Amino acid sequence: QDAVSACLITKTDTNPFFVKMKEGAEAKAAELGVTLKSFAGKIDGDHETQVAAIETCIADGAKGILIAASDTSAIVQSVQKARDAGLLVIALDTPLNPIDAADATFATDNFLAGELIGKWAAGKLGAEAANAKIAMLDLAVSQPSVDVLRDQGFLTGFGIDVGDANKWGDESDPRIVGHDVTAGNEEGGRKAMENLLAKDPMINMVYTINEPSAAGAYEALKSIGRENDVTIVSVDGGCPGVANVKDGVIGATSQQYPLQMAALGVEAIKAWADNGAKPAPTEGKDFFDTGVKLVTDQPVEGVDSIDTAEGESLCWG
Amino acid sequence: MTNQTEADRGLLGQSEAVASFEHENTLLSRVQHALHSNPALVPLIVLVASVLVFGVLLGGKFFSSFALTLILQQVAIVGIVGTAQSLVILTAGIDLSVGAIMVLSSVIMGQFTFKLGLPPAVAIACGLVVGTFIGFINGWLIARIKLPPFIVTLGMWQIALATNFLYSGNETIRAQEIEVNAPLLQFFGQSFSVGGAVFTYGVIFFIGIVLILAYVLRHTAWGRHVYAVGDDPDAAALSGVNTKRILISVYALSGLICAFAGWVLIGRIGSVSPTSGQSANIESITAVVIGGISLFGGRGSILGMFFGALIVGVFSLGLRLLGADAQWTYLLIGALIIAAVAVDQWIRKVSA
Amino acid sequence: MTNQTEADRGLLGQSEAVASFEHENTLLSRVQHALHSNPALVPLIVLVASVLVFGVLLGGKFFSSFALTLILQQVAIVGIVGTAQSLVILTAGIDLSVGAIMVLSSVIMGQFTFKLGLPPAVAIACGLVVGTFIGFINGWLIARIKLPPFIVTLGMWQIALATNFLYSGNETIRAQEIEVNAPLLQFFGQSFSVGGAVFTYGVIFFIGIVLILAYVLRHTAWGRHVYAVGDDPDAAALSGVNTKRILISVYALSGLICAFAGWVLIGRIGSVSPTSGQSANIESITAVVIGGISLFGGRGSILGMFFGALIVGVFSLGLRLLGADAQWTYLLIGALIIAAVAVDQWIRKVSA
Amino acid sequence: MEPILYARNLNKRYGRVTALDNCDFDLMPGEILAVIGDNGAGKSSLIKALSGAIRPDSGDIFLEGQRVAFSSPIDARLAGVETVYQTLAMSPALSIADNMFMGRELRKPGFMGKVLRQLDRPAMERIARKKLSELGLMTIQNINQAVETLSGGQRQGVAVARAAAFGSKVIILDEPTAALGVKESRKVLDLIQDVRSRGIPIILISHNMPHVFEVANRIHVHRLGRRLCVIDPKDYTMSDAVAFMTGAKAAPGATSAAA
Amino acid sequence: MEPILYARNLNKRYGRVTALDNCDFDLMPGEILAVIGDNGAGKSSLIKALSGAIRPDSGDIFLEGQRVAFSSPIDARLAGVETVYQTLAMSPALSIADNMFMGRELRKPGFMGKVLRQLDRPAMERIARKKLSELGLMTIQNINQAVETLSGGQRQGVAVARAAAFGSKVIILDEPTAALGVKESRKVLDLIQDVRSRGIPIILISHNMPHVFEVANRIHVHRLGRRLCVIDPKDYTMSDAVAFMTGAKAAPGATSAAA
Ligand SMILES: Nc1ncnc2c1ncn2[C@@H]1O[C@H](COP(=O)(O)OP(=O)(O)OP(=O)(O)O)[C@@H](O)[C@H]1O
Ligand SMILES: Nc1ncnc2c1ncn2[C@@H]1O[C@H](COP(=O)(O)OP(=O)(O)OP(=O)(O)O)[C@@H](O)[C@H]1O
Ligand SMILES: O[C@@H]1[C@H](O)[C@H](O)CO[C@H]1O
Ligand SMILES: [Mg+2]
Ligand SMILES: [Mg+2]
Repeated sequence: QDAVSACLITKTDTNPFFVKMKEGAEAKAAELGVTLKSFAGKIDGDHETQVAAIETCIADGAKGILIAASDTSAIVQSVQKARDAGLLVIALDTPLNPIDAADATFATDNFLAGELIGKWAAGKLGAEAANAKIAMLDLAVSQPSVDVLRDQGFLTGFGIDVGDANKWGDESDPRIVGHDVTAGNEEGGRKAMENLLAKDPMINMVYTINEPSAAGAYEALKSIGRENDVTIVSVDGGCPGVANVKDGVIGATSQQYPLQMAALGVEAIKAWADNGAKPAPTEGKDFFDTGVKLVTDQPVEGVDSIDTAEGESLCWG
Repeated sequence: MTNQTEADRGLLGQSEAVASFEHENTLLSRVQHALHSNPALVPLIVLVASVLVFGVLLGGKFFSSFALTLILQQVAIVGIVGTAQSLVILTAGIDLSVGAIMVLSSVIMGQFTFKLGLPPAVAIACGLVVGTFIGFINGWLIARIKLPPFIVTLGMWQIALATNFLYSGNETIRAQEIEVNAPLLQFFGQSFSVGGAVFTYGVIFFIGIVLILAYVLRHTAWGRHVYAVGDDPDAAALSGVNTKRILISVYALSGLICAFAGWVLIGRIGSVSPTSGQSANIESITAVVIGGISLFGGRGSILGMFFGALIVGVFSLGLRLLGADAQWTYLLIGALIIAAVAVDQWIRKVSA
Repeated sequence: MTNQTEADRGLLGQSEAVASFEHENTLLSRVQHALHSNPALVPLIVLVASVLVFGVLLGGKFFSSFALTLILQQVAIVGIVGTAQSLVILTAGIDLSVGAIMVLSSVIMGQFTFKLGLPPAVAIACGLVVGTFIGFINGWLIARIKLPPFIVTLGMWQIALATNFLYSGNETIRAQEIEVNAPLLQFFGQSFSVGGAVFTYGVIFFIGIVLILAYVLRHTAWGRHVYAVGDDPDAAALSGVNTKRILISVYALSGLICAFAGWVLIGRIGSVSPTSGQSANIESITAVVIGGISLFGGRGSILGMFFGALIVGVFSLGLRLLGADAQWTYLLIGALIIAAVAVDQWIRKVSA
Repeated sequence: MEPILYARNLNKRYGRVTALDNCDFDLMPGEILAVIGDNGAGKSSLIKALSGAIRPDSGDIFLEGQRVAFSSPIDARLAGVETVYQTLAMSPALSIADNMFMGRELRKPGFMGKVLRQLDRPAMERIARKKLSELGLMTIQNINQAVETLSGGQRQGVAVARAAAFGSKVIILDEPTAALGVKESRKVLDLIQDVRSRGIPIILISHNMPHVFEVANRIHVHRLGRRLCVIDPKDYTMSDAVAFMTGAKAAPGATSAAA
Repeated sequence: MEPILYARNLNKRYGRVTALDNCDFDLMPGEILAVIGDNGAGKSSLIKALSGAIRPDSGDIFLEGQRVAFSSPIDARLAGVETVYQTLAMSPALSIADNMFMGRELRKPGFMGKVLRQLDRPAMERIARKKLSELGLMTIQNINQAVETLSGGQRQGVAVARAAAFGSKVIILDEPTAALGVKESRKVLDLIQDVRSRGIPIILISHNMPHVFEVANRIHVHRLGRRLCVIDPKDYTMSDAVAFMTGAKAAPGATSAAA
């Protein structure tokens, strides 16, 4: 019998999140004797490269595809082609739209991830939350779905009306000083933070799309000596991010589990190739929730969290 | 009679024969001549060589009609945009806004159909008009206000892309919906097969536009003027070319072609997605340059760009099938782009 | 005696006076002359005008020393890379690999310190050497193999970036760690303040390199040769310029400057992050073109690039402060870039 | 008789350099008017202003009694004024035939030409070859050669052939024989007289006094950006003309002899 | 006497065009050798091969008895061979002074020059102005003008001044007076004789027979890519020379008179 071959298609392979996802998949594939080929877009949002990757996998005779889609709706047709060709398609990290376009989904609930840090932030400020000055450091002007879900989740958790939940930037709450985009890296995080500080130097709460942009925002605050007056919250739970929580750079972060997503995905493809079994979703949800945990050393009443020691034992990169 | 004519008296009885030298007519010299008169031959040779190399490495997996026609499908969009880019680069310009025009046009086609409820044909026409109009603005700023093409199209890129995001609300229109309500939008995604080889209408459009533009550039006055403007704009203007009109028409046509690419894009990805096409500018320029068109204008052929786009397509698919992971693929494609052009240069040199 | 000399007899007793015309020495004509002899003045005017406009619109918020020095900090990296880009573009080339060289060098500085355990100073030196070496390869391919700069640096961009990701394993080195173990890496992030205005060493480096290169380009033979190569490479070669050596030295120097930019980058973002600098190429080219350097080579000044970079910085911050949201800012910057160059063009025209 | 083309008080400055300084100009119907003057005197600037290639800062130009303001050489061409510029104005990468017919290409007859707008290459090549042979430029081995591969003189020959083939009202030649050989120069002089005999007036800028005195009906002497005087070649010797032009002798009837 | 510079059997083809066809060449010490020939005969190709600007496909070149193979004009310049090309080879956007000193700039004395490598602009401008005045190019109003803003003749004057100022063994001039006025041409001819009297031999390509016969010691007649014959201007008339060059008369002692 031929070795089972599988494909992993991520949004990019420059984001440590996907790098770790790939490492998890490779480790599991080696363990199960599956041949894994991985593909990635050039930048977040690079949809055509993902389409080409799916076509390549079909041409290559793969048994299944694991995909973190850049455009969750647009990819559906290509996914359908793959499924028609007999491949098992599993969405990782980002559910497709509609979610049942994939055979299964192993993902973090990104809205929930945002909501957790939002609740924590509100709890941390206490009564002062009513006068908070919030900077929102988002990903990109194209507003990919993770970007919107985490941002709107945070605001919801904080107790701010989000307006249209499908986009950020249409809120009217005066506590929001502004939104700026970071490209998800340190450089962008610093510049966005500086821009918002120039607008209002008294910002005291900073939401960031991910931990690299949080680190950049911190540098901007540090350069004007306000790093101790401002709380930064973020999402991801990578090891440098958790270390930053421990060092007080980030107040709290929502941790997700990409290695687990990947490992589960590879197992599912192996099972499908061996006996045609499809994985089942989590009870009561339409996807398999790989879970999200809030990591902080300053727990807040009413919000479940783990400390950085535990966060470090679970972190991914 | 002046003394000048003293010298001129020597002219009486001069020979009226045209200069002629013996020409060796060897195979080599004929090959050399062919390479000189058809600049697109060199990228074609590089293309064939790379197909052969990957064929040997990958065997039937690569040499299947499925894989080979897949390459055509995968390069069709960049290739169509590349024809627009070629026109612009032949005038010594550059168009960074091609990808943004493409995606904005496709979003307009989709949103006008689904949000405004226009008949798909009308919505498509609107998309084409908008694309042409943006191109026209580019051309007008470049030709009339004499702004550098790089800056104008850089600015337009940002403007069109932001407009696209703002207008679409970052929403994708799903393939299923389009299929049911406005299949015309997916027209270029339809395909037919000839003995296992699958051709989409998008691919046919790509090949068609390459052939049409190759004809127009070579065999019409407009085409010669495009070359003249790129070659030396002052000389072109002095020798009677309406350089402004040519520039404006080139950019407007580029916009129109990009709008068509937007329509083809809907066919390829099924849906209307505002995040597509972000790297179309750099990829189309790459195809143009690998195809041997000079970035300084006036030299090269659109057929060369066609082969250039295919070379990149062959490398990408071949490397992916070989199982190189994404970063290694980028690294190798980087090296191969340089190598392809080096081979091109070398062939030209030995054949000079 | 030939007849030619019949005409020449008319030369006896000719006037030996040099041509002279009356010159009105009005203020206008002096301004015009100043604009002609200092091409960098025009972007300076645009810069001052935009600072004034935003100052009027925003008042103290913008005219604070905080905001104004912030702009310098925000443009320092693009500006440093822009000096490298200026050199290359003056030779009629282009360097798409600047951002990749910058980030790869910074990663090498970081990883050599933390993974290989080298002393930071040595690691930094290694980073600078690698940057220079990549630039040298670019220059060698362009000058010796005669490949187009666009293709060489496009390929090198992909190669350097992929190497960066592969080598670093996409791992960030955290600011806190660097601060404790290798503060030298963050050297350029340190700052001092002069009456409320905060200057980082990175900003000082930026201003310093601009001034040094302005001197070198204007007052040394090497600088004149850079212009000559960009102006007309054939003429330069025929008139005794070693064009190959100039090209190779320009690209190598560009690599070195980008490596320094990588060091400055560590200072700015605190950490060593392999995902930085992805848009440095397009942003640096933008600064160069807005600063009035011709993409066709041979014309423009590095001071112009300096003002060009600041113009973009002023617009970005100014618009954000005016409350434009992220997407609108993006759109407006596109429009303003075009407008800035249009104003530039207009000033040149009325002053011609 | 009215001049067919005349200009009054043309001025053109480039930064601190004055190229035209209140310059007047007259061309009579059917004449060959030579324009002579030192290097940098402003001769090329004058004919560029006349042919729409530059816009004078001030001054008026009249063609057949009508005031004209050509905004480009195309306008001038459409009005029948054909010019060979000193820089030749050719597209280096394009072929000889392409250059000769630039802006007035011939199209195939019938469907191919009218609908598909196809160029009639064979016809254009035939005509180009004929015009060049008339000039004796027989060392051109290949009519499809790119202009950049021609020798200096061959290039100039192509430019002159183009102007002579298409000019209808006025033909302006800026140093048309500068790079030409003895044989080719002779052909151009013959051609000039041939064109004049068809009734088309010619403006000839040249530094070659024997040529000028051989063909010109009148000589416009240009000095320091303006017309110093106009002389009849039958009344003055070459030596006189050069003396006026260089300021060695006072010009006859010059209103204000410049330094 | 040995020739100072000679070449044997030079060949150069461009695609289907033959520019040099087994061409021989000899330049004697201290002489002015004129090279004449039709447009496209291959004169410029010949001197480009001699000065390192193109590499011949085959054939040998000897300077002072040594075989040389210049791989670039810089090599030739270093060996003392200075050339004014027909295309002039100037950087249009740079100033007159920059162009004259391109590749051999003067540096300030002392620290500024040695360490900071600063150019001595005042000195270069002074010398440039002096050289141009010697040529009588006094209509140049501003020594810092970009070369592209000069008139055709002014540009040529700058190129000639450059070669004359720096040539030490051989000076090659490809049609140095083509665009020059009467006055300026005279100055260049004077300059050529002046240089020769300093013992430096000169190769002069020109279509102007009176000039050639005035200054040349020997005349190399070039036809169809090769040397047809070498004549002494005292033994033949201009009319003879032109007749040889154009093929109207058989050349004296020509080994194989081409068609
Ligand atoms: N574009 C320009 N910018 C600046 N100065 C210029 C420009 N064009 C011409 N000039 C100057 O104008 C003056 C006249 O130039 P023009 O070319 O008209 O002279 P000309 O009489 O044709 O000379 P020649 O016989 O050498 O061709 C010269 O001093 C020249 O330097
Ligand atoms: N780069 C080139 N490519 C192709 N053909 C060329 C090239 N350079 C010159 N030729 C051809 O070589 C031949 C000789 O040219 P060359 O310039 O040497 O002539 P020339 O004797 O200097 O003529 P002129 O008196 O007009 O300057 C011509 O037929 C020309 O078309
Ligand atoms: O969930 C992932 C990661 O968290 C990353 O930081 C951004 O892209 C998202 O899809
Ligand atoms: Mg002139
Ligand atoms: Mg020549």
